[in-house]
Amino acid sequence: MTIRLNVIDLPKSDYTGGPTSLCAGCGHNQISNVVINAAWENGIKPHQIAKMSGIGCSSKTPAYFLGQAHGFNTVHGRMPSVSTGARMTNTDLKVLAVSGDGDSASIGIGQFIHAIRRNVNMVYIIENNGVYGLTKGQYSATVEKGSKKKKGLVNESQPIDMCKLAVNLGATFVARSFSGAKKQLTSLLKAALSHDGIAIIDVISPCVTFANNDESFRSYNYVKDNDTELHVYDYIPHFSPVEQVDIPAGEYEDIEMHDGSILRLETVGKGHDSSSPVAALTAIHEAEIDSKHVTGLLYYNAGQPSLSQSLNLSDTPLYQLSEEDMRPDEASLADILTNFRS
Amino acid sequence: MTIRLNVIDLPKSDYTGGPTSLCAGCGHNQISNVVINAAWENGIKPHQIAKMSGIGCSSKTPAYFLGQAHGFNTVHGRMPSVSTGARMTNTDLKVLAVSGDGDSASIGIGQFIHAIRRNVNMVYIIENNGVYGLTKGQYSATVEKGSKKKKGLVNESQPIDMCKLAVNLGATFVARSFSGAKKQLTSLLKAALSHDGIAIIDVISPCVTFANNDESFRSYNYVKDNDTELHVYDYIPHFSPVEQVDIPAGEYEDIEMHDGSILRLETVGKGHDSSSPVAALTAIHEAEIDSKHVTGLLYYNAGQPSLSQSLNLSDTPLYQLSEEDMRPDEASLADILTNFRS
Amino acid sequence: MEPIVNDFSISIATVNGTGSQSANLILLQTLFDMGVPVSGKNLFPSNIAGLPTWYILRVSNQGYQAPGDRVHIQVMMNKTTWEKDLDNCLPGTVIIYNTDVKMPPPEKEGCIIYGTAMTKMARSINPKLARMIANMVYVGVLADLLSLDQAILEGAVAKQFNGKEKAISLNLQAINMAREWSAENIEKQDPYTIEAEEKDPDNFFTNGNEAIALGSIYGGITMLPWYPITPSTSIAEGVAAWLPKLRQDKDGKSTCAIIQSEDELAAVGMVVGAGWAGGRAMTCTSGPGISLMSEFIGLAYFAEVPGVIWDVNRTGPSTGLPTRTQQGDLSMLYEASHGDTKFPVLIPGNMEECFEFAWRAFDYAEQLQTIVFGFSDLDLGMNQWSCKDFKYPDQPMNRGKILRTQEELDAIENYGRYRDVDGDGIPYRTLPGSGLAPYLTRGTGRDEDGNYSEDPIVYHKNMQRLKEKINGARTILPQPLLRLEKEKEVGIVYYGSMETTIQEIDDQLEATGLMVSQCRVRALPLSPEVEKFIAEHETTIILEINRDGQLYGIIRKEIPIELVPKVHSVAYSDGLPPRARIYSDLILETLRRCGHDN
Amino acid sequence: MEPIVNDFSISIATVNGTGSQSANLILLQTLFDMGVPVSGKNLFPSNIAGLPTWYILRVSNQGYQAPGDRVHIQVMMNKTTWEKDLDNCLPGTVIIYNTDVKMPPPEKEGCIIYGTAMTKMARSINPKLARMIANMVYVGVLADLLSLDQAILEGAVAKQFNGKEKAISLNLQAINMAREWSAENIEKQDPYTIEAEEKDPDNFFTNGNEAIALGSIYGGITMLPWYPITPSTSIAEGVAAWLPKLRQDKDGKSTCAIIQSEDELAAVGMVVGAGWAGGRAMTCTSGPGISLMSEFIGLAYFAEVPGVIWDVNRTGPSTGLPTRTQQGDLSMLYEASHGDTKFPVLIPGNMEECFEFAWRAFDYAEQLQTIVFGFSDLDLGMNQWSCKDFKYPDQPMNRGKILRTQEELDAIENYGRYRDVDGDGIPYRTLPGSGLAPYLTRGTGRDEDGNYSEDPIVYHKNMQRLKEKINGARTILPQPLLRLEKEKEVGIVYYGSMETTIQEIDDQLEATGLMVSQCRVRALPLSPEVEKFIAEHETTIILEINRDGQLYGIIRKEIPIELVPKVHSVAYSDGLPPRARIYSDLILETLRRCGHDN
Ligand SMILES: Cc1ncc(C[n+]2csc(CCOP(=O)(O)OP(=O)(O)O)c2C)c(N)n1
Ligand SMILES: Cc1ncc(C[n+]2csc(CCOP(=O)(O)OP(=O)(O)O)c2C)c(N)n1
Ligand code: SF4
Ligand code: SF4
Ligand SMILES: [Mg+2]
Ligand SMILES: [Mg+2]
Repeated sequence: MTIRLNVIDLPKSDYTGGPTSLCAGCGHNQISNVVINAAWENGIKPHQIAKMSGIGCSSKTPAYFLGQAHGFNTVHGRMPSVSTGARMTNTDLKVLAVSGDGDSASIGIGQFIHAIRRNVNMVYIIENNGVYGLTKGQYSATVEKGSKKKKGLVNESQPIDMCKLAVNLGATFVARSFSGAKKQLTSLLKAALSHDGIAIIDVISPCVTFANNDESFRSYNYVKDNDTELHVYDYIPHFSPVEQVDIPAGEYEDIEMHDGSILRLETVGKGHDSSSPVAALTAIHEAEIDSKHVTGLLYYNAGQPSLSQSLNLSDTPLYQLSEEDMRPDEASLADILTNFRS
Repeated sequence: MTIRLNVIDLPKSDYTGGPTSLCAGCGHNQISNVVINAAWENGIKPHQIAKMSGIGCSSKTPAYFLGQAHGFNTVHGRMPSVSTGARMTNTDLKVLAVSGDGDSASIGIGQFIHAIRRNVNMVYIIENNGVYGLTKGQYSATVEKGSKKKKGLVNESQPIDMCKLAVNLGATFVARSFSGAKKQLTSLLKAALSHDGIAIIDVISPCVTFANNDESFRSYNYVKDNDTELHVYDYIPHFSPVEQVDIPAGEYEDIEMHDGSILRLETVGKGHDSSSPVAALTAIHEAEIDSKHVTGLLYYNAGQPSLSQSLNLSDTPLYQLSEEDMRPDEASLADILTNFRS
Repeated sequence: MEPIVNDFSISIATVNGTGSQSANLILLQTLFDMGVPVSGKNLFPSNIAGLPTWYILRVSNQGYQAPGDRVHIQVMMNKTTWEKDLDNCLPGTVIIYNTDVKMPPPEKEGCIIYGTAMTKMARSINPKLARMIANMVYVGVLADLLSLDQAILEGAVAKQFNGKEKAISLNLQAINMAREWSAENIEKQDPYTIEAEEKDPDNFFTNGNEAIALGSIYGGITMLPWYPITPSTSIAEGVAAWLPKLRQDKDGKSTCAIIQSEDELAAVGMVVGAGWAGGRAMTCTSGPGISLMSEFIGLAYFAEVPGVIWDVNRTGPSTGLPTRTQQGDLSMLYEASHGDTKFPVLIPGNMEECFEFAWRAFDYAEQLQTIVFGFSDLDLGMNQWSCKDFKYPDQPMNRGKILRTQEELDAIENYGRYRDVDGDGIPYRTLPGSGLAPYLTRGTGRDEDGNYSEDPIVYHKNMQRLKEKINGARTILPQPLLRLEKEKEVGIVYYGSMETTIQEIDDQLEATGLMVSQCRVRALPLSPEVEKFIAEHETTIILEINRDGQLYGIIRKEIPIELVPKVHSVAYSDGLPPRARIYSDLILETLRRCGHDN
Repeated sequence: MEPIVNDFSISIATVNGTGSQSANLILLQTLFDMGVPVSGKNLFPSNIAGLPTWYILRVSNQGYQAPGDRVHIQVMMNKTTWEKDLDNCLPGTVIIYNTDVKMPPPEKEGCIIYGTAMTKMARSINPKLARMIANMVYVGVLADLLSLDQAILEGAVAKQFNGKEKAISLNLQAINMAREWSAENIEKQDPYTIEAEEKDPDNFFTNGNEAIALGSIYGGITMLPWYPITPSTSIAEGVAAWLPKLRQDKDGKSTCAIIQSEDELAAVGMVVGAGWAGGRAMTCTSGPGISLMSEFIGLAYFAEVPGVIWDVNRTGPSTGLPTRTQQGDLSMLYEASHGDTKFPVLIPGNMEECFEFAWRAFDYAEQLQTIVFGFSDLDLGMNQWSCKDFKYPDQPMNRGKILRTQEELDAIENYGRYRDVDGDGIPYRTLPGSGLAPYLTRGTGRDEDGNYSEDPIVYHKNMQRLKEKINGARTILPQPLLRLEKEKEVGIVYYGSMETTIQEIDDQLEATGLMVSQCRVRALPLSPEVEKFIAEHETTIILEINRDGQLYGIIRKEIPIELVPKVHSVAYSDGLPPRARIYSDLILETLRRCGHDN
């Protein structure tokens, strides 16, 4: 058997990570696989990547890909600042960050916004499932209005569309995809990994365990047709991940989710002008009206300086500076003191 | 001399506050006067208002208006949550909140966003000067890209347009005005005070002390033509507040600021459809391209439930509940225990 | 072979998310309903499904509730921990294992080993749900081996599945099949057995979080802003679940506002806003949340705003072991935020107190006009505990010094928002919306009338008053519970969830001839009773579940200097609920070290 | 009348934002350049312009730097504090006032009163800038009355206005006009005068924040994320100002990244990220910022990431008095965040140490792989202090146990990210991007190899190692400075900005016949030397500028039990810099109370 190698002669096995401890069927696992693929296909040296995350099921995934890369599973909602610090210190790093919708749209929305403002050099994947998976299924701020949990109140608040927000704030690369759209997601991620600046990828990634809406305009209650009574509180059924989909540009398709709800995905058309924020916002807006989710590269703005450029940082990554570069010489201090004394 | 009274027979003096301790000429002082006016003209009982603020020069202003109202000068950037707690507890209160651009666009952007999502019943005034006044003039996140301080780095980050953000998040009342536009601001504030839900008013409010840009696409350096050398670090010159302006709908005007820079203000036209988010965003967008600031009621969405409605709170304000309403009776506990024991 | 009746521990090693928790709770409930003193500890991982979890059932004639020092019956269901579970079995342990797990059958010198094809048996009942039903098989096997009462067991199943017919019958089918199979196929070689005892009809099972949720409701909570975090989440979810039944007004509208906030800063901010406006607000969180709330907590201290925060402690620091227990946040709570601060902390040690302190917390907060912490932990909060009663509040609400009318205001001579007119350090306050003596609340310096001030004397005086105010709470808050021995040689001061283990520790010490008195601290700042207790005893050990001896630190700092040489720290934490032997050994060692037994 | 030479205090009451700070600094600089021992304290309000501010100039033959116990010359410029300022004048005080202030001319029994039409005089020079220039008038009057050296005064003006001709000439014009006017019109009736002394050519003025900024740069800082907050802001602004000169590489590119972050959580997050990636990162803040950073600080403790945080303490709690000084954050820093934690805290007491500890902080942080706090305060940080030297680092950088190559990695037997291979509790680490022994850094439990673990034994062992690691710092960090008396009766332990007042306190005590030894603590955790000092003395007072005696609390908790009866707390804080008399009185009272003088 021959082993396929990528452009830098590494087998894909050099890009894998530890075994997942997420629920079987979780969308996040599909995304981990795409990360492995994209990094391998892009021929990035795995150790050149820094895997960053916050806290949540999604944020656990850096343990499951790129085992040869260092990673940092930080605190809830504050991964962007840690990524900023790491990337400015080592400008050779490729920062690949993973977050959840709880992590990024609630507690972390400030850092999300300001990372965008600064155009931090990083790929920022939001594994968006509309719930807090790890704390067992509370609504997140991206869940659609009117959603109703089996137990609990109806969500009455406006959802936050992370792509819309990113485009509005002038993010330089904004895309949306779906965990089951392996091909699309891989190519988006590959592009993002080549972008120098912030690349936001909002990935719809179903939580098969807690995202069972009873009443929602786009789902019917699968539980009714199943062994509802058997669904005891600590029994987590195994689901197969959602089938892979590949929707041609400009088309849309209905995807049946684990709970029987229907997700309508559309891919931006060939004519979509990804250099125009207005086009991006219009596409999102129109999809919203049709209860669709538009996917693909929604907005791309190449010309902006990234944060490391704005800061005009030394070509030698700061962590590699020699002591001479870091500590001005003795004469310089003497100079200063002379000045102080005069 | 006769004293003019408002509809509830109160003189305007019942709406004033303590003497200001802000710099002479500060835009924030003009806003305080508008608050006094608007509340008086609306005939609101002054004590019915709760004055809320964060930290900053702007956030000090609740001390300078409505001295008969309770107020809360909270912590930096987190006023919205305190307002939420207070308003849900006393649904008779009119919450009038004042914040700065540092307070709301940086440290407080998360609370700003989530207050909007929830449609908290409050008027939220941002006294926007592009700088951190109280800490002596660092840039805030609303300052335009390319601004350069006399001392310090060029701002390379994207500015955050608080109105754009608010419209995008579905805020139910979004307006922009200018501290010198007394008439416009008064009428906007009066409308906001009557709105049940969140009313965002972003007010351009010049900091006469620290907003002296050396190089900026829209200002020239007044200091050059003045006694630059006399501007010692702790000498704060007195400026007269910017002249009052009143720009008819659909027109624009150039306002000369204290530092000689020019601010081009436009008022939304009569034809502006304030029920359309797209119209609001387009107006902002177009003004941006022309380096103008569009003012007026940009967006208004009346139909949305406010937070206190969504929560379906008791008609009796919670702080007035009787002990019987707050503490279920003994029988109910006995019931529960019986159930537990069975 | 002499039977060992009602005095052993069962450890059940499974995988989380497989439904094993239901099986374990059925066993727990069955034993409980048979009148057998039993406790259960769930040692679960920080993920949703697929990782190792253990459940420890302790059956104890003496009423011990801690996990015992050793396991007598080990149920092995989990492939990943298979070898480790086997390693941990001491000679004499009964091993019950699932022969369908693809691992070598357990072999261990001196152990009694029973194998059952649990998955196959489950599959024969329902192939799709075999993974879940396999757990019922060990229930059935244990039912047979331990002679559990079949009728009671069936009742427990019905209770667990809350009357859902289909679930009940399916699971019972598995249990019965397994029980029969065991009876026919397993030859009992071990001495462990259960005998029913007289059941106290008042006893029931609950957990600390549920008790706190209910207590808060009976305490008149009017606002609950919260942010999910293990192990506190079920307090908020508990309140949410009870509200419709308990706290709707005659129009069907709610008398309590619940908001899932965007983070902990917003949650505590809402508490502060609500408290300021005259409401009874509470939030619940764990260590990381308290850290984030610190700035706001300082504001409430200084601006004197009432509010309640429950910290259900998990293992820190940082994210730590989020699904494990510890008493590691105590010192942080007591002195939360920057600058000089001190906060009342209520420390319940059982279910009854969780309920009681939850309602009282609002009284204390309003009375003292400050944040009052409730301090619980994962062990108390999320495990099931036997409990006798929640006592209905025996006092009307204490709303503190709120002036609601002009008359009340006028009655106070020389009123000022921050003036100490009563000499107890506690000023009067008025509420927004009232128009009564309006003032601007702030976290900056202000004088006695509430006006902005940077005057040094004003500042100093205000800070001294705040100190006195909190000091005054020493006799107001729940007083320690003392159990005194005649000897007065050694005293043990402890708190919180250690209550569940203290009896066993005491017995172990007594077995060495040592009679110790006990003092359970139930609040900070410390009651003068604690000082008295220490003074009365030759040596006092401060016993706690953390690394640094946090209460010990507080005691050493606060008790009179001359008493300090009498106190010693025993602190230990590994994330698990306390096990008696670890602590009794450490106590004995400490006593030896400080020369007590000379 | 006997002249009083070089030994008195001047208080100048003005309004902030009027330019008075320039006038005051000119006076300070003039006195300094005349070789007169002088110090200046700026007591300013928390706003930008228009509120009362006082400047205290202390001229002291003994070199005392604290504000004295009384004011000898009071300059009155501020209408709002007019009466209060007058009230505070004790008999004998010289009052210099602006007759143009619309207030009744000051009258006070026993005071010597000189009036000048300051605003009018200023207006005659430049009507537009009269408000500012009026301040120069009191400079001129004082120059005349105190016989300041004109040439030196002119030099000070030039220095203050940084060579800007127009400003220099305008202000000098005002000063000279006033000086002449005073010479002609004021008949000197008071004894106060200045005589030039030999000036030490090495002496210069600086402030703690500038010293820290420079020290950080010489310490090799590579990242400074920060959020503005008084009184720490000028550290960041200082670093930013020096970087272009000191830290550009040959291509003119920066070797340090500065980011004004969106808040303190982001600032500390960037520090953690940078430290993790192998950089030397620092942030600076004050109490509220530390509160907000707490969660992240715990992460750095547990994940063992180096970083430096300077807390320039202002008066807490909450927003407190943001422009006043205090030592109120010490205990919070030492045990920041939830769970069991402990952090090294560096506590400079003068300018030289601000510089030194700022560069050393990075060495300690990388060596110990943790957050290291620098603890300063507004007094040290923002007032001007006389200083002799910043000593260039005498040691190469200590980058700690970083493994940068495969060879280094291979050389370590049994490497694991969190394995204590050297027995000092400090493990080795590898950096992201290196591909060497990659691991996922986390704030959750992990084993010695860095793999996720919830194992109780692993957790316990790791926490014990962390404790030992920080304990090990006791002898690594700056050791206390001792000044021992022969008597060994009373010792005083103090720290930080109290250094500027201790000599005066000491002299006041000595005047009562009490000879006290001194021990200045310069770091936490405490050095064993502190214990030794306490053991050697009969009684030790812990002296600090806060309410609760925070270092006292730490000492009481940590020193051997038998020493505890020897230590007593003297803690006092009112927002102002310490004044010797307050503390010496409290010390004497405390000694009396504890029976020392029996
Ligand atoms: C400061 C803090 N607050 C709360 C938590 C508890 N917590 C853990 S994960 C999580 C939410 C995760 O949701 P999301 O980011 O959407 O990730 P998912 O699990 O859905 O992938 C929360 C609230 C925490 N770890 N830290
Ligand atoms: C937690 C915290 N961080 C920092 C500060 C210091 N601080 C006070 S005001 C302010 C900025 C105010 O700017 P803005 O909101 O724009 O108000 P302005 O003064 O410009 O009106 C800052 C950073 C603080 N008070 N609290
Ligand atoms: S709980 Fe949901 S998000 Fe978390 S691992 Fe399971 S399926 Fe995925
Ligand atoms: S500093 Fe600026 S914002 Fe603050 S009071 Fe002065 S002019 Fe207004
Ligand atoms: Mg999620
Ligand atoms: Mg501002």
